[in-house]
Amino acid sequence: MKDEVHCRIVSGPIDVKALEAYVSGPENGAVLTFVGQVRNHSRGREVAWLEYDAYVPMAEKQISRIAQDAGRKWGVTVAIEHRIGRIELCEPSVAICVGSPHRAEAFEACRYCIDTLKETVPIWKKEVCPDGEFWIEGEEAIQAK
Amino acid sequence: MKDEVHCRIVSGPIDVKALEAYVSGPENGAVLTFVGQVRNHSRGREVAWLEYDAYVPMAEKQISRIAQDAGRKWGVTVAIEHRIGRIELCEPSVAICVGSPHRAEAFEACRYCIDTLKETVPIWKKEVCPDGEFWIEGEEAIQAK
Amino acid sequence: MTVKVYFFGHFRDIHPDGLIVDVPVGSTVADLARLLISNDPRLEAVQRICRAAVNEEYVAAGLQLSPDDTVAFIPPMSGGSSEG
Amino acid sequence: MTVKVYFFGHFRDIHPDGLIVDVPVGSTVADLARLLISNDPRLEAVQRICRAAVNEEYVAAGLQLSPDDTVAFIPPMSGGSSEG
Repeated sequence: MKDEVHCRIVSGPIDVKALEAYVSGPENGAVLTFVGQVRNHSRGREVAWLEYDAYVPMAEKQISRIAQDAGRKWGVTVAIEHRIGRIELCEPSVAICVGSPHRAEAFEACRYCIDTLKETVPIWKKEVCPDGEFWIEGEEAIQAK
Repeated sequence: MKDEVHCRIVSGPIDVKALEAYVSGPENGAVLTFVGQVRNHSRGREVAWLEYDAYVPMAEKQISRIAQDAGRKWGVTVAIEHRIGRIELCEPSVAICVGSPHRAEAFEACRYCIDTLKETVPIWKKEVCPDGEFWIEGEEAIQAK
Repeated sequence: MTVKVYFFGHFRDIHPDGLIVDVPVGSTVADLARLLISNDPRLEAVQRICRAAVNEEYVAAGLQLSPDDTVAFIPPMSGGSSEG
Repeated sequence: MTVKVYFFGHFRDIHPDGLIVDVPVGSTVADLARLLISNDPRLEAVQRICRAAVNEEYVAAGLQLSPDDTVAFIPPMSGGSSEG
């Protein structure tokens, strides 16, 4: 594993290949990549596109901490990017790459990173739908102004 | 999910992007990609490169069955390619892409596919090392001729 | 003393750039939230649904603020509702 | 009757293209393995470590062969030893 991690909030497209290259290395036999991308429906509503907002400095700090914790716990190398701003259908909003000598640790670490990110990193999305725009806060969808 | 799967034994580089595109779709919010690549060491031996051999028609049949089983069980779309022949360090030998509306099913299905592939699909590797060539058969490394 | 306050989610629609707020020395995060709500009822849910962060770390509502702290009210995150 | 036999792993170094083998009608997979080993002691481990496949499906060693069957002796697979 590398001691460093690569963790960024970005406002343009995520370069998944670059993240994979970051975590690849001759000692890593397994590379696992999770990509979250915008779906065309949510809770029965049609979604046209999404807009992500973040508390950027805190989000970057939190994401780096998650990646470092995973790296230490499972002996893996982690790279994470989350995109903010307008994101179209099928475009990645988040990518998590984990490189590991063995696959079991890669699966554990990657799952930990995405689950913890969704729970603790201050990023929100606004769903832009034909019938309005909605902030998604936990289980609530709140009409945006 | 798609009813079809994309499963191939290939003798050139694996086009991971094409597999990801195959399993992506506006209904799939999660795309998980496992890539197995050649490590520079194995059981304390330095590895120069690998040579993979397969019982090709049976291997393709088995891989397709694994992908179909995973697709039905978790409601996901699966694409798998395994490369045979000489593969250099850091090059992918196997790639498994799973597209799913939600991430939990993607992780379960991807893990099932790679574990089952390694147990049941007739593919073997020969490790080419500075001190000789070795077929890896289960826990045994057997000097090749 | 003053603190800088940021809002997110639908609260950011109300104060896109945050606020600078004058609070009595010794105020806690909870005191700040009550002050904000008394000045603007649209922020009522801040205290009910948000976690607080001070200087980019999550804190308990009882934390006493220091001058020039940056306070963020963090609504529940979006989780996995329209992507993975 | 004849059957086509394929070998893999280090056994393939002995017979890279497989063999066509003449076996008595009614022979099982196990009978075929014993015949192969009696003709070539280098194949001794085939019966001990390999699973058998007939016409590309795993079978039990007691399966009776049919004319023109394709039999493959499948050594343990490589698992995850030098990649993920």
